[in-house]
Amino acid sequence: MRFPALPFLLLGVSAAAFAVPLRYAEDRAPAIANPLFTTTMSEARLDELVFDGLFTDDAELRSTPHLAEAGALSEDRLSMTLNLRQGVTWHDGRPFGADDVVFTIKAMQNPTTASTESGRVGWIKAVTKIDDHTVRLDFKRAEFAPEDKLHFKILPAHMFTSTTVSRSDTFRNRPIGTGPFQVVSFNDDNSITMQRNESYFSAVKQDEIVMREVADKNYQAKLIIYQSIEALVRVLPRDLATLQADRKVELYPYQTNSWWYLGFNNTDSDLRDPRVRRALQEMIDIEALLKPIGTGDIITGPFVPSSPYYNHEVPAHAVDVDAATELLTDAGYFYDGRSWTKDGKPLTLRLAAPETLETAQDVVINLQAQFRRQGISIEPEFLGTAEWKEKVWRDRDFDLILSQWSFDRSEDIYEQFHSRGTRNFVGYNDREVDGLLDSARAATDPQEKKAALRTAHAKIAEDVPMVFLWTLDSYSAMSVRVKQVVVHPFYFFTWARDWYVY
Amino acid sequence: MPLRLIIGRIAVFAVTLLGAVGLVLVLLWAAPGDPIDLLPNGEELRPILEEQWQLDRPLGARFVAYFSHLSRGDLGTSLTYRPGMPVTEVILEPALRSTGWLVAALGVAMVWGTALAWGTAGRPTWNRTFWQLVSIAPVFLLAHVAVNGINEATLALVDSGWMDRPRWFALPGQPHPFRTILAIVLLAVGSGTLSEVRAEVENALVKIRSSGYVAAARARGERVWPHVALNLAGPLTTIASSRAAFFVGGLVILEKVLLLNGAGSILWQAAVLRDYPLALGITVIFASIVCTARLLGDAVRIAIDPRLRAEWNA
Amino acid sequence: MTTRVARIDTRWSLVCALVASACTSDTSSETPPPAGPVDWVGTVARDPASFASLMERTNRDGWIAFHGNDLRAAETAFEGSDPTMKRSRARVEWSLALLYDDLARASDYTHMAFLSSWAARELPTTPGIETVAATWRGCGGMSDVPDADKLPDIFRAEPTVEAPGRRDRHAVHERARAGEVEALYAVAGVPLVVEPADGFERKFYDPCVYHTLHDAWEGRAQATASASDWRGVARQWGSEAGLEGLLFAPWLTVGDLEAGIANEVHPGTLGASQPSLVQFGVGTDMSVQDDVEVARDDVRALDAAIDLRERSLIAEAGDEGDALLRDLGLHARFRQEWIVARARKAILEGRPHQAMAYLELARDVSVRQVGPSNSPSVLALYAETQVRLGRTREALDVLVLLEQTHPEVLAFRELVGDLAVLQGLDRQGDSKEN
Amino acid sequence: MTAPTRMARLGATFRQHPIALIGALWLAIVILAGLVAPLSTYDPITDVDPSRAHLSPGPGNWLGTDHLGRDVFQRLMLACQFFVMPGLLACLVASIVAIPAGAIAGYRGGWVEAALRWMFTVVASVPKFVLILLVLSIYGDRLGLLAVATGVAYSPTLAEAVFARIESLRSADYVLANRAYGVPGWRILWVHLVWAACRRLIGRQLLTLFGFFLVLETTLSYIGGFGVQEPMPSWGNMLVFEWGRDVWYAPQVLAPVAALWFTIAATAWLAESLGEVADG
Repeated sequence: MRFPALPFLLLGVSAAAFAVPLRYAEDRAPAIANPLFTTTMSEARLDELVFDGLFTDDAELRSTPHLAEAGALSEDRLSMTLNLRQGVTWHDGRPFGADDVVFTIKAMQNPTTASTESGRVGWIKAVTKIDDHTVRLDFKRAEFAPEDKLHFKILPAHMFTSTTVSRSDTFRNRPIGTGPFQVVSFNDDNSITMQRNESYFSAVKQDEIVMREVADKNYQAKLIIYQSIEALVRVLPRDLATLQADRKVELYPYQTNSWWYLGFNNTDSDLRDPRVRRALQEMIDIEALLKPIGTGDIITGPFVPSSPYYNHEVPAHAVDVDAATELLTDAGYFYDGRSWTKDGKPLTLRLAAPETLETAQDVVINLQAQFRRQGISIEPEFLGTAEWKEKVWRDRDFDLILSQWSFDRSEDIYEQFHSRGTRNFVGYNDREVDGLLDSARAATDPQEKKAALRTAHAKIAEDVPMVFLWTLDSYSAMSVRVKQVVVHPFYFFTWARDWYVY
Repeated sequence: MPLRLIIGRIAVFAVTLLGAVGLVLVLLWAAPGDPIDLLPNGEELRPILEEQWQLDRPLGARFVAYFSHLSRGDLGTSLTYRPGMPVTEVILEPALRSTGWLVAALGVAMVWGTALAWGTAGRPTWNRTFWQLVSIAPVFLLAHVAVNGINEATLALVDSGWMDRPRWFALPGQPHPFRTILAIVLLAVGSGTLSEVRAEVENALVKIRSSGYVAAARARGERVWPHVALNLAGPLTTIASSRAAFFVGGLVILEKVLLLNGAGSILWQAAVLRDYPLALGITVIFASIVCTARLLGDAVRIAIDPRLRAEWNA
Repeated sequence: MTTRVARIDTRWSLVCALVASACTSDTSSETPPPAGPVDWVGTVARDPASFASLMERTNRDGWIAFHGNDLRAAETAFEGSDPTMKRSRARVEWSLALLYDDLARASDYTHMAFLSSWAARELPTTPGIETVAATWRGCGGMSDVPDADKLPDIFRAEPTVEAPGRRDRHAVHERARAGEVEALYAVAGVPLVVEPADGFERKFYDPCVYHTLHDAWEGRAQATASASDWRGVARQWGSEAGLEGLLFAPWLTVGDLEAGIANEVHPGTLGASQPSLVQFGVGTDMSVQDDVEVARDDVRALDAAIDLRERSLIAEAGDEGDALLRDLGLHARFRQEWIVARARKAILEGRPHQAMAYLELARDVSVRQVGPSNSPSVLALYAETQVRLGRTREALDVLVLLEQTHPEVLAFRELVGDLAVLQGLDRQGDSKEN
Repeated sequence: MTAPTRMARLGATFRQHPIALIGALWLAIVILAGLVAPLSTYDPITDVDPSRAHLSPGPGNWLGTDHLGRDVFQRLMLACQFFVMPGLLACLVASIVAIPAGAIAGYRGGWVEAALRWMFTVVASVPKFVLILLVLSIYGDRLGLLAVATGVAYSPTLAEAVFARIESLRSADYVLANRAYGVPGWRILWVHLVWAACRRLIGRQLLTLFGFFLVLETTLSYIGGFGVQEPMPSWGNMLVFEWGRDVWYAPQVLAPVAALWFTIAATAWLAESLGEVADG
């Protein structure tokens, strides 16, 4: 049924009033706008504006129909028939249909594409198109509420030749989605201009959104106070007090359950030996690392302290040089007065850190000093986003990595620590933890899942596949001129269609 | 009008440009390891590169192949900066912008230098030492001090309520004509340019003012400055054309520091990402700018200088 | 030499004039707010002596603790039978009662949500859960839960197996209700039922801790004020009380207190619609739309007026008053107390989005625990609105902060944790880098 | 009156230009610091101590410490080694390449001059900074390579200067006289022409090259990606590191700016003073 023209007319008139663009600042511009290869939070936020999922979160964070109008779960809960919304078009005007859903799921599952999001469709056995607006999904296991798992973004099939999509496909800079905003241009000064999608199936108030990369961190707080930008996604810890005192800016919690870690390459380097890893952990003074960069909590495992899965019994470790010396000597290293050497070769470790991680440089310099004093030399290397995806995600070409993981409210560490996890860069492989993670995923009793993951926390902390560092306080700042702002705890822009700058 | 001299000049231009491109290609050919290994996604791009650069064929053949492409205006495709996009499409518009800024900066340097020199020709004054001290600073240091000085001053003014926030606030973040003008002025002043231009103009002025025909003009009671200005044009063009190469170097730095989207900042990105076709393309364009500046310099000098024109007509 | 010094002086005075004119120029354009009835912020600023005398008459450490939101320490400090001391102690006991009333309401809502979604997932019931449900029903937990009738039948029956600890836990509750609260605080963090399951242990916590604590503290407040209901307690801070009835309170003046006593239904919303705020540009009646922007406009209007008033008060007050105004952050404290009252009213009238908007602006995020700029009620109410809005996991971020100074919150935090896990059982987690 | 000794002539230069004296002294200090630096016990990598962050200048650290607790004065002195030694290498490379080429082109003339000058113009037509950036990108980012590349990129300027001077003196009478006496060509060229006439000119050019290399190294380190990377100190990366973490007038922030500005000014003054005496 054609959408009545009248509301659009009214909307058009009222939209004129909000011609002011909503300029939001990121620390670093997203490199790839292709949901198949989304790896960073800034890319996830951009996808939220430009693409849609079959289901999405409503104001009370419950799954609600979006591109799929209704989902009928079969009797044996092993398959589901989805009726897709009618009259939806892509940004280039082409109609949205079942082919797009089928293409997206197949592309994510295609091993040669090696999509970083393949983990999110691992539970779908098969996807078949019934007709232009109906799709049937078959599951590997009985699913209680599959719509909770159908929030991944749908791509336009007509923009790709096959389900084998290359990472450097030009789609990365000219994304076509069905979302509330369409990308107008990837500008040269690392900013991205987005206009409202006029044919979106629900009202979009804001006319234009611009993503700016804030190059100058020193003035980041002042920029939003003086309205050079309307929104700052991640406020630097040192600017929290300034922004809170200002009446023209309001702060919203945006923790995203993120924690920093120093990952060891557990497979093919000196760090294969757990004694060496444990020795390195004993050498690091985490408080001294955290002090220059901000306020936060030191952690002992793969969860943030507020998480129900955090095991508070695991003791935070203190610097213990003697233990480190003993461990390294056991592992066959010899200290020659200046550095630890093994069969003549001094222990030198290559540390990869992402350029995009704010204040990573301070931590790396600090860490390098601590290790150098203990006789281990570190060669740091700051990698751009594209290089990071190659070296760390694909080739695992590093000894140490310093990075930060952010989790949504499920805090699902399966991908990071299960031997079959797609994000297990460090190459951690422990049968017992695999069992715990599998039982946590299959758990039907919340306390069972809590107990399993708390045990996993303790076991992982003991194996030291990585040194768990800290979680920082993280808030986003919004100018008072942006109205109706409700921030999604992970994807930030889920309800951005209701926001408008006045 | 003897065609010989004009063709001579154009021949020199062409041969020099040819030499520059050859130099750059030799650089790539003589690289110890295989440059493709240095690329992060080297394996993936090897087929494209093999075909495009004929890496396996000898230098001469590669030279001819690159030149045949160049003559057709095809500089190859970008590898890592904008993968798959033809180089010409990536750099055409930014190169025009950069050339515009370059010419503007040259103009500012010439006018400012002449103005400073005009007043104090020959006499050592504090003014000269001051400008020498300011101008001596390298371009990036001037930009660092200027940008942060302006930001801090604006911040103080806006904080104290004397003025409200200018649109360009927080250089270099927000794009605004003011940021471009600042870059042009810094390029005209920095790395000793302004004081050197002033020194050269002063030497020329001293020579002209003490020359015979100016004394004669003064004797006839005519106004002196038209003569001086006319005679100054020759040396000015020499100074300008000799400085072009130096300005391009400064421009690359300023575009990177002040986030201007010209060919210079793309060259820097291409160098960091090891996007060789793009870097080569931009280098060729910059070399042609320098050679054109030199050609124009010669042409203008010949046209203005009566003696040379006479020799030309003979 | 003198000429140079003279010149410096003239220049300095010129700068002063410029600065002064720059300051006053923008205030003179708006008329200074009318000097309304005497409010406690104005009183302390204009007449620091009254503040000092209150300190001597009662107990300085008590007020310092009360300002720092360390309510238990303040309550013990204000011991004694002097009327002013008793009125001060009643203030503290009142705040404690309100805090545990918030926690009780939040805990009840969470229990209802937990038991409903447990049943919705057709999970087998265990003796532990049945004990918790029965205990919860026992202490009137379902009274303030709106859709209490929809509690699944499986949780209406008495537990088949009698949990061992339940009986002596009941005794502790009785003693606490009689006034001896220490025992209950000690046992609040101990699980009510620990039930072994295959490979792990189920722990369920006492659902009635906060109800009892609320009753205990309300009883004490009424005993101290020798009144029979909350209005009686509040009335004694009215005209016959001095500064102790108003200091650090959500109501600005005695008039506002009396208006609140007359109009408000719940003690926690005293001050939400106080008349003297009209001059601040904030209406007395709250909007009925559950809309975030409305709440924010309210707070922004108050902020604008507070900034204006702070400047004029600083100009008026002497050095000592000025120091008190700034060091104790009196305006900020009043702002927070008032927003808490409004947020509580929004929750009670079923407008969680509005409440969340209020509370987001009440919190001081640069301080990471309860203190002068973060009252425990702000964090408790914020957690409650998060749970009501389905942001169960995010509520834990706030409860962890509250628990640093209030260990008894552990029971509620574990319950919210269980609910978050239960709601997320079917979800597939997403994780991204930095 | 006997010909004034070389020291006397040098004294005259400095009396005429007092600033040049200051410049020379400062340059001497910087070069000394650069040469001595590798021997110093200060290890920039292990000097991090966050508990001593933001100390104001005091006995322990003359210019205070940055926000990671590293001593700013020590790092400032250590940074000299990253442009002094490579700078001198660049001067050496430029001298080896440019002086013979310029001299021979100037002296021999004919097709040799045309060929050599064509090469100078070709290299000069690719802007120095662009050429160096390309070399770093293709061959890898090492300081030694940067020095050699700078030397080669700068040689056309030096060669052109030497060529112009020698070509103008090619037919001077004392040269013809020497030739008439049967003095061998190479001796005339090297002793009479290059050493006698051009040594001050070459000195001035090499000083300018040294200043150019300092600018180049600090620019690359300032922008990052190439040049000296943290935690090794360079006047360029020290500028960026502390900016914004301290008030702009703090010594930790201003020290690298002042050091860089003054050193470049020193090279310029010295070069200028050398120039005037010879040409005057």
